Formats: sequence, C-alpha cells, structure tokens
Amino acid sequence: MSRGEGPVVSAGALVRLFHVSKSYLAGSWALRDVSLELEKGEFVFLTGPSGAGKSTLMRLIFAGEQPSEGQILVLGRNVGRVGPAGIAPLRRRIGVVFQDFKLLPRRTVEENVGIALDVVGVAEREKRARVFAMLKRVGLHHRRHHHPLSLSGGEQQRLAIARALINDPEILLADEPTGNLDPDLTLEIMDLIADAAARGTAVFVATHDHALIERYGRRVVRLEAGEVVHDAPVRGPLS
Amino acid sequence: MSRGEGPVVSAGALVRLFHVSKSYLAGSWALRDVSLELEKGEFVFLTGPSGAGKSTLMRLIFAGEQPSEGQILVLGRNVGRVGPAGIAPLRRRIGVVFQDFKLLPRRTVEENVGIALDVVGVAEREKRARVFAMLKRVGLHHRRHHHPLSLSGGEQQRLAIARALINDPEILLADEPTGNLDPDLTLEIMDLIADAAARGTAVFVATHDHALIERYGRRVVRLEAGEVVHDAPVRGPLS
Amino acid sequence: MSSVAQVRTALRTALHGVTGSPVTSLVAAGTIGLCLLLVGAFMLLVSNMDRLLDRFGSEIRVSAYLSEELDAPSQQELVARVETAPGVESVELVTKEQALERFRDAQGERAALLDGLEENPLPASLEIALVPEQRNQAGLRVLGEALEGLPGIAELGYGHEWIEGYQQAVALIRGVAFAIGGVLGLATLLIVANTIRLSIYARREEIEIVRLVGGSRSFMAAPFLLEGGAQGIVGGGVGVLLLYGFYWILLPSLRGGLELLLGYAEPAFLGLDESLWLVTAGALLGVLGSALALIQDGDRA
Amino acid sequence: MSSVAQVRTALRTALHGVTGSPVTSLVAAGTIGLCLLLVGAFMLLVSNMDRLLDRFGSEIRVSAYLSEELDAPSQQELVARVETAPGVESVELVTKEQALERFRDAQGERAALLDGLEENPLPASLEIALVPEQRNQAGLRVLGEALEGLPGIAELGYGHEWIEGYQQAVALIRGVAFAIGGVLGLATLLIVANTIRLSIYARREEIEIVRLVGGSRSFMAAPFLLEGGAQGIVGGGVGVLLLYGFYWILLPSLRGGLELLLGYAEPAFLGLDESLWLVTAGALLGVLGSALALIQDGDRA
Ligand SMILES: Nc1ncnc2c1ncn2[C@@H]1O[C@H](COP(=O)(O)OP(=O)(O)OP(=O)(O)O)[C@@H](O)[C@H]1O
Ligand SMILES: Nc1ncnc2c1ncn2[C@@H]1O[C@H](COP(=O)(O)OP(=O)(O)OP(=O)(O)O)[C@@H](O)[C@H]1O
Ligand SMILES: [Mg+2]
Ligand SMILES: [Mg+2]
Repeated sequence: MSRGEGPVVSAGALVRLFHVSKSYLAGSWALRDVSLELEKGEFVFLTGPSGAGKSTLMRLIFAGEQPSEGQILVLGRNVGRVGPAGIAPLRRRIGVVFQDFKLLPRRTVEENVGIALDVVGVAEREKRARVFAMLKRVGLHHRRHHHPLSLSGGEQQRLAIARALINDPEILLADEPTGNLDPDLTLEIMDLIADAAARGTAVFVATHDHALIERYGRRVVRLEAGEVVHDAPVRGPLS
Repeated sequence: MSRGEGPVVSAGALVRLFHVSKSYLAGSWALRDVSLELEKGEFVFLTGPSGAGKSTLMRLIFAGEQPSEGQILVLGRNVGRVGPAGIAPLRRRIGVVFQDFKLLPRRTVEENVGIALDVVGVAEREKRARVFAMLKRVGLHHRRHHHPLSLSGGEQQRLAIARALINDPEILLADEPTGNLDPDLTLEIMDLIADAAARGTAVFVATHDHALIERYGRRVVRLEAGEVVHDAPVRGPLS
Repeated sequence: MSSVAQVRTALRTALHGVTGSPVTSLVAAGTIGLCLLLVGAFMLLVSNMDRLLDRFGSEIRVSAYLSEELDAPSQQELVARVETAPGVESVELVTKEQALERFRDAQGERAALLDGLEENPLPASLEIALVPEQRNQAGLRVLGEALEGLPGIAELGYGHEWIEGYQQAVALIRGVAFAIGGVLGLATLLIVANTIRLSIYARREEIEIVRLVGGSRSFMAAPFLLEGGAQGIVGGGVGVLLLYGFYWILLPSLRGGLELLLGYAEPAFLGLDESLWLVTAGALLGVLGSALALIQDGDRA
Repeated sequence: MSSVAQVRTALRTALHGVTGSPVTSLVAAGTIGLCLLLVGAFMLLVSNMDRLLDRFGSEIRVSAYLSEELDAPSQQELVARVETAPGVESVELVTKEQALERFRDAQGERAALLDGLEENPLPASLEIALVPEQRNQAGLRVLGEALEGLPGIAELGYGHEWIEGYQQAVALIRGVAFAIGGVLGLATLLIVANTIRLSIYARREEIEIVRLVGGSRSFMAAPFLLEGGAQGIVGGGVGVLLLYGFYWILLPSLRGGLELLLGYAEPAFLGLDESLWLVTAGALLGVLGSALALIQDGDRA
C-alpha cells in the first residue's frame, strides 16, 4: 500500500505512517506493519472488530503512545523525535474525540470546550463567542453552565466533539464519535465532521456503524488484529 | 398505559413505575409521568433520542437517584423507602451495564467481575470458576490479569457486561451495551442477554441501534423528552 | 456471608488498595510517620526533662540542727530514728567540723574572712533527703511534725524558697509541656485525618462503584479502615526508627553539653513501652482518620 | 499567547481548582496551617528563651577590687575611666560598707557568724556589666587587658564558672533548638509536599486531559503552583492566627509561672516581621510542594 519502498512525501499528506507496529505486551501486537497516508481534506473511516487497533492507531498519531517500530510523520514532524516539549504544539493542531470522551468533570460545559482555545491563547471575548457558536451547533448551548457529569451520554459525546472541532484543527481524529447518539443526531454530527473535511481538515473516523460508512461512501481502512486488511479509496490517490 | 388508576400488582412484575417524574434542575423534566411494568423474563428495548431520559429511568430503578414524584417498586420494595441500608441488598439482585462502564481502574479484569460476587460473599474457589466462565463467554479470559485501562473500548464494554451478568441478576439494566461493539460481537452479546431473559431475568436494554431492535423484535419503549411516546408490546400483556 | 470470608475479602481489598495506589499509601504512611516523629521527639524531650528535674529534686534536703550538748552516740541513735520517719529517703550526719569545712568551701576566695573566728559557731546537723513523692510543701510539713517531738533537735531548716522554686519549675515545665503537647497532638490528629481524607478522596470513584454494584457500607469501609491501620502501624514504626536515628546522631553533642552544664548527662531514649505506645497511636490515628474521612465524604458518595 | 493572558488564564484555572475541589484545597491549606502553627510555636518558644537567656546574661559582671588606699574622688574618677573601656555597658561602685552588707545578706540565718569580726576585711569594688555581644570569654579577656594598666585596681574577679556555665547553657539550648527546629522544618516540608502531592494526585486525570488537548507543561503547571502558593498563604495566615489564639489563652498561666519562678515575666509574641516570615514560608512551601509533586507525578501523566 505504498508507492515504492521508501517513504515518499506527497505534498498534501498531513499524516504518514510508515511500517508502524505497536506492542503493549511482549508477544502480542496491537498494530502490525501499518503504512498509510492521510491527506489534506481527506475523510477516512477506520473500521474493524473490537480490539483491532483503531484507538491505538489514533493514539499514535496524536503522540499519546510511541510506536514500537516504524516512523510516523504528523504535520511534517516525526512524532518519535519531537520530544516532550514538541508534543503540546502538535496536539494543538489536532482535534481528538476520545472514545471515553475525557471531559474535565469539574469544569462547566463551556469551559470544557474553551480549554482547547485557552491552550493556544485565544482572547477571552473571541473565545466566548466561538464556544457559544460551537455549542449551538451540537445543541448544547442551553447547558453551557452545567458540569459534564450532569449530561446524558449522548450530550457528553457531543461536548467531546465540540471541543475537538472548536479550534479548526488540521487533523481530526474521532474515535467512535456517534456510539451514543441516535440516528438523527448521528447524521447531524457527521455532517459537522464532513464540513470540517470540506474546509481542509484531514479526518479519521473510527466506527462500527456500517450504515454510516455506506451512507458517506468515503475511503475505508479496515483493521483486523492490528493489520490493515482493506483500504478502499473512494477519493484520493492511495492504493 | 396502566390497567386502571391505582397501582395494580401483577404477580410477575419485578419493576413497577407509577407516575414517576424526575427533575434534576428546577423547571426541566428528565422524566415525566412515566408508568410502566417489567415482568419476570421480559426483554424490553428502551429507545429515544439523546437526553430523552433513558439512563435516568435506569438510575431510578437501581436507586442511583430518587424520583421527584411517583412511586417505584423494585423486587417488591418501594425504593423511595428502603433507606440507605436497604439499597445495597437491592442492588445485589440487579445487574447494571453502565453507559460509561464504571470499571475499577486499579483492579484486574478478573477482580472487576469478581467484585459483584464479593459483595454477596461467594467463596473464593466458586468465584474464580464462575468469573473465568463468564470472561470466556465475552471473550476476555486471556486478558483476565490485565487492568481495564489497557483494554480497548469494546473490551471494556464487554467487561462491564460480564460484571452485570455474573451474579444471575433478577433484573438486568443495560445502558447502550453495544455502542462500542462491532456488529458480530453485538449479536453475540445480545444473545447472552437474551439467554438471561430466557432464564427469567427481566431485561431492560437502552439502545439507539434500530437494526438490533428489529432483529430481536421485542417490546419497545420509546422515550422523548422524558415522556413515554410509544410502548409496543410484542410479548407480555402490558398496555 | 461468613465473617471469616468477609475479613479475608476486606484484607485482600485493603492489600489491593495499597498495591494499586502505592503513592497514596506511602504518602499517608509517611505523613503519619513524620507526625509521630514530632510527637516522639517531644515525648523524648519531656521524659528527659522529667528525669533531670527528678535529679535536681533529689537535692532537696531538710537540715535538722542538733543541740550542742548531744554526744556522738546519741547523734547516731537520732540518725537511726529519723531514718524511719515518714517520707524520708536518707539521712546524713554533718558534724560541727564538717559544717565549718563546707561553709569555708562555699565562700571560695573570701574564705579568709573566717580566719578571724575564735570558735566554731556552726551546729552539727542531719541532712534529710525526702522520697521523690514527698518533695513538696506537704511532705515537708509531715516530716516537720514527725521530727517535732524528737529530743536533741534544736531547729529545722527547710530551705523553703528552694523547694518552692523547684515546685514551681516543675509545674511550669509540665504546664508548658502539656500545652505544647496538646497543640502538637491536635495538629497531628488533624494532619493525619487530612492526609487520609485526601487519599480516600483520590479513590472516591472506586468507592462509588463498589456502592453501585451493591457493596454495603461496611464492605466498602472495612478495607479503608484496615489500610488506615496498616499505614498507621508502618508510619508509627518509621517514626520511632527515625527518632532513634536522630537521637543517636545528636547524642554525643547533647551528652557533652549536658555534662559541662549540669555535671550530669544520662539522656535516655524512650522505653519499649513508650515506643510501642507510639506505634499503637499510629494505628489508632490511621483507623480513626479513615473513619472520619469515610463519615465525612461517604455521605456524598 | 500574551503573558498577561497567560497569567489570567492560569489565575482563572487556579480559582477553578479551588472552587472545583474545595475539599482538597481546604485540606491542603489546613495542613500547611497546622504545620506552620507548630513551627511558629517553636519559634515563639526559642525567641522567648533567647530573651530569657539575654536577661540572665545581663547579670554577668566583672568585679574589679580596688586597693585600700584609693580615696572616694579617685574611685569616682576610676568609674568614669572604666565606663569608656571596650565592651563595658555599665559600671557600679560598691564601697567596703556595701560589700559587707551584701555579704551579710547573702549569709541569711548564718549572718551572726560575722558578728565576731573586728574590722571589715572586704575591699571596695567596681561591678562592671558587659554589652550583650561581649558576654563571653573573649569579651572578658579584652576587658581584662583594658583594665590591666589602670592604677587603683588590685585584682579582677571574673566569675569564670558562671560565665562558662552561661555560655554552655546558651550553646546547649541553641543546639537543641537547632536540632529540633531542623527536624520540625524537614517534617513540615515533607508533610506539606505530601499533602499537595495527594491533592494533585486526586486531580491527575485533569492534568492528563489538559496535556491531551495540547496544554504545554507550563500551562498545566502554572495553576497548580498558583494554587499551592495561595493555599500556603492562607495556611500561613491561619497558622499565625491560631498561634496567636493559643498564646493569648495560655499567656496568663504562663506569665504567673514565670514570675514566681524567675521573678521576671515578659513573654512576647512573634514580631510582625516574624509573622510575615511565617506566611511567606507558607507560600514558598505551597509553591515548592506543588512543584515537587508536579515533577514527580508529571512524568507519568
Ligand atoms: N495500554 C494498553 N496496554 C495493553 N494492551 C493494550 C493497551 N491499549 C490497548 N491494548 C490492547 O491492544 C489491542 C488494540 O486496542 P485498541 O484500543 O486499539 O482497539 P480498538 O480497535 O480501538 O477496539 P474497540 O473497537 O474495542 O475500541 C486490544 O487488544 C487492547 O486490549
Ligand atoms: N445529574 C444531572 N443533573 C442535571 N441534569 C441531568 C443529570 N443527569 C441527567 N440530566 C439531564 O436529564 C436529561 C436526561 O438524561 P439521560 O441521561 O437520562 O438521557 P439519555 O436518554 O440516557 O440520553 P443518552 O442517549 O444521550 O444517553 C438530559 O437532558 C440530561 O442532561
Ligand atoms: Mg477503540
Ligand atoms: Mg444515557
């Protein structure tokens, strides 16, 4: 699934994995020899059974884990070499919807979204306006002063999505972002994500929802036991 | 949706809600005037949009919250009146799959399942055998010495299901139990739950997955903005 | 559920608590240890001060001046009789000659003054030491009454001021020790309770989950109480050991200073019973702290 | 990001930390307060003991015995000259008559002994007090050399033993104070660091999340340092206030005891500067404790 043996830089590739393997426990592989590219504006579904390595792949991209083997280039940087101080600036350009949301329990809904702007230093007034607009898009503006623990599962998930999108990230990694949403909301949220892709964000969505994949008809990468068993391009030049 | 105005006790009803309302914040209702019964061996899907009150309904049944209005009878007890000391014995007879799993992060997989037997005082040897058998059924026996945080999302969900089922509960409340599972696993897990119902457990499954509902074709209770808008019996005598 | 099984489960869970969050457990045990180190250091200070006071107190003596006409055998007889009086520890006979010698010694460079004397005007006396419990005004009065009727005793010298000062010094030092000990004890209790509270707070999620799966209050609380007790015992042991370490490091310089200053230096470490008392206090602190924390925070879980 | 905005964000986040987990914050501040209460109580004890020693020290005097032939005007002249000698605080003339009177008083019930004297054998003398800094062997030597050449002085009485004992008492008490202070300070530092560490541990999840959304190390750490500092200031203030409270409650009995025992009782509270020093120490402890905890635990987040 590469164009030659060595890493070839394609102009628009925001994420490039080159023969990446990851092993948490000696003797078992969460990911095995994965090579793939994600270009600007590309929208890719990542699928596969439970435990196939989808979340692991995402964690490697935002440097939440280091690969056991292989190289990962994200936004032009080799994440294996940026070091602790380089990780934060990189993460500010990546939006992540975590499978378990990772919301701050003691901050309000508003503050949970705002933190993604705080870390890049957006001024208070602008921040407030952008947060409100984003919360409105996911239908949580009326809950903005509440705490995440008082939200329903689906509301928490939408909050996580709002935080990931607020900063117009160059890369969006969404891990099972609609698992707790009803079909109508799922479509609304997916449209939001598709919008981001249309504006140039490279999007990676992990999902089990085949109906969704069929409906959107984008490139699908399928993992099984850590290996890429299927990579069907719908748009974009990759194998 | 009741058979008359007063609470009529039907012999097999394990859960009875009678004009139950719940308000977390003054002026808004998470549940509104909900009355329903759940009988021994009954298998009911609970559906509805995000924030409709599905999790709230479940929390009321296992006494995680107290109703603002109305009465709730669970296993013959009025949960509003059992008091703090009576709640624990009640919960030991109810299995719950929480939407956010609620696993003990510092215990192993095995111990997370075993805790449900510890609280009722099952002897060590019997416990070990039962835990192993249950983990095998959800496909996690090879991970039994690991910690939940090292499991994938779907693995964690299966662990939560194993803990809920280990104690052969009289009532099973499963909140979105397959949101992180692939279609094949979803069916396996739902069969496990259906088995429990066949053995007499009253089962309540909250889900957004219409395919699932159609496939199993059981009674469906649909909530919208806290109100029951639909309660279609497939088996069982209600409404 | 059999109580043996219950205890086993609680023990196992407590062990998990320790191994599962070693940071928390070690920090709590360490804090208990440090607090008990302070309490122990204070106890050490007070107990040594007490011994010092006791030694000073042993120099409290009553002088019974004898009449001039008493001959040596009668004096010896009197010594024997006084020795049986209530509250008397020892009796020493000081002859006229010894009395003058002592007086001369006490004058130091002015001793030459006494060369002008024609005869020895000082009487012989009995120096009577009291048993420790009687070294106070009441003891003196009792002794005085007992000696009153004895023939051959001309006058009693009580050294009232000296004994009054001694009594006051004892009272003051004990009072200050009591006040400081009270503050220290209270502070220790609060610090330990706070620490354990924080460590339980760090695990509030765990508590909530155990409650949600039907764990009773005692099922949830028992491991924390056990863990608190274990932390307390470890902390207490560490505290005593640290104290012993400091004591041995500081001992030589301390001994030197005391010897020069007081001509007396036998500082002693806490006894075995006091050391065990400290460890027990640690265990109690741990259990109590956990109980307090569970009562305060448990209501919200 | 402008540094003003950074500071504002950090302040806001620190405030959230406090309001979001008041238990943790209050417990940390309370522990700091209690520790500083102990440190403050100790400082109070030491500073008062120091004042007491100073007062005792002021009674260290050198006696310069005058030759018999010196007449009154020459004696006065000598007083004026000695007053200008190095290290001298004050000079008092004691005539032959005064000397005998004092000696007689000192003998108490044995004063009758002196009735047998034909003439007064005691010389007149100058009682010379030293300035506090010179109340030691070196100061005595310097004074001795200065008085050496003066006519009319027959002999110097140094009271060596007394001054040696005083010096040793000061050294011993300061040494013990230093040792206890060291142990107390170390224990305080560790207890506070432990407490803050636990409070940060209770929020490790939060730290992890902030890091995951791209918060830099300083962005993550600043609020904790600020919060630690604030807790330290509050704790220090509370500690000083508590100390003051205890002081006022115990003062009357303390004063009574001291007066009876030493004929002297002016216990004093810590000065404003020392109180501020305690609060500052609290702030430093808070910040340092947070920094330590972040360094130790941050590596794993
Ligand atoms: N920290 C870890 N330590 C050990 N094993 C891990 C760790 N994280 C993940 N794994 C294992 O690696 C494999 C891949 O996990 P991953 O979370 O990537 O799966 P996934 O594809 O996201 O699955 P799911 O759909 O269930 O979320 C799983 O078997 C998982 O148990
Ligand atoms: N503790 C709480 N405090 C305040 N509001 C709450 C609390 N818990 C739930 N709510 C609100 O009550 C409503 C119903 O919540 P509930 O969790 O029951 O929804 P749900 O049907 O489970 O939704 P989902 O499918 O998204 O999980 C939501 O609007 C939610 O925000
Ligand atoms: Mg996953
Ligand atoms: Mg829900």
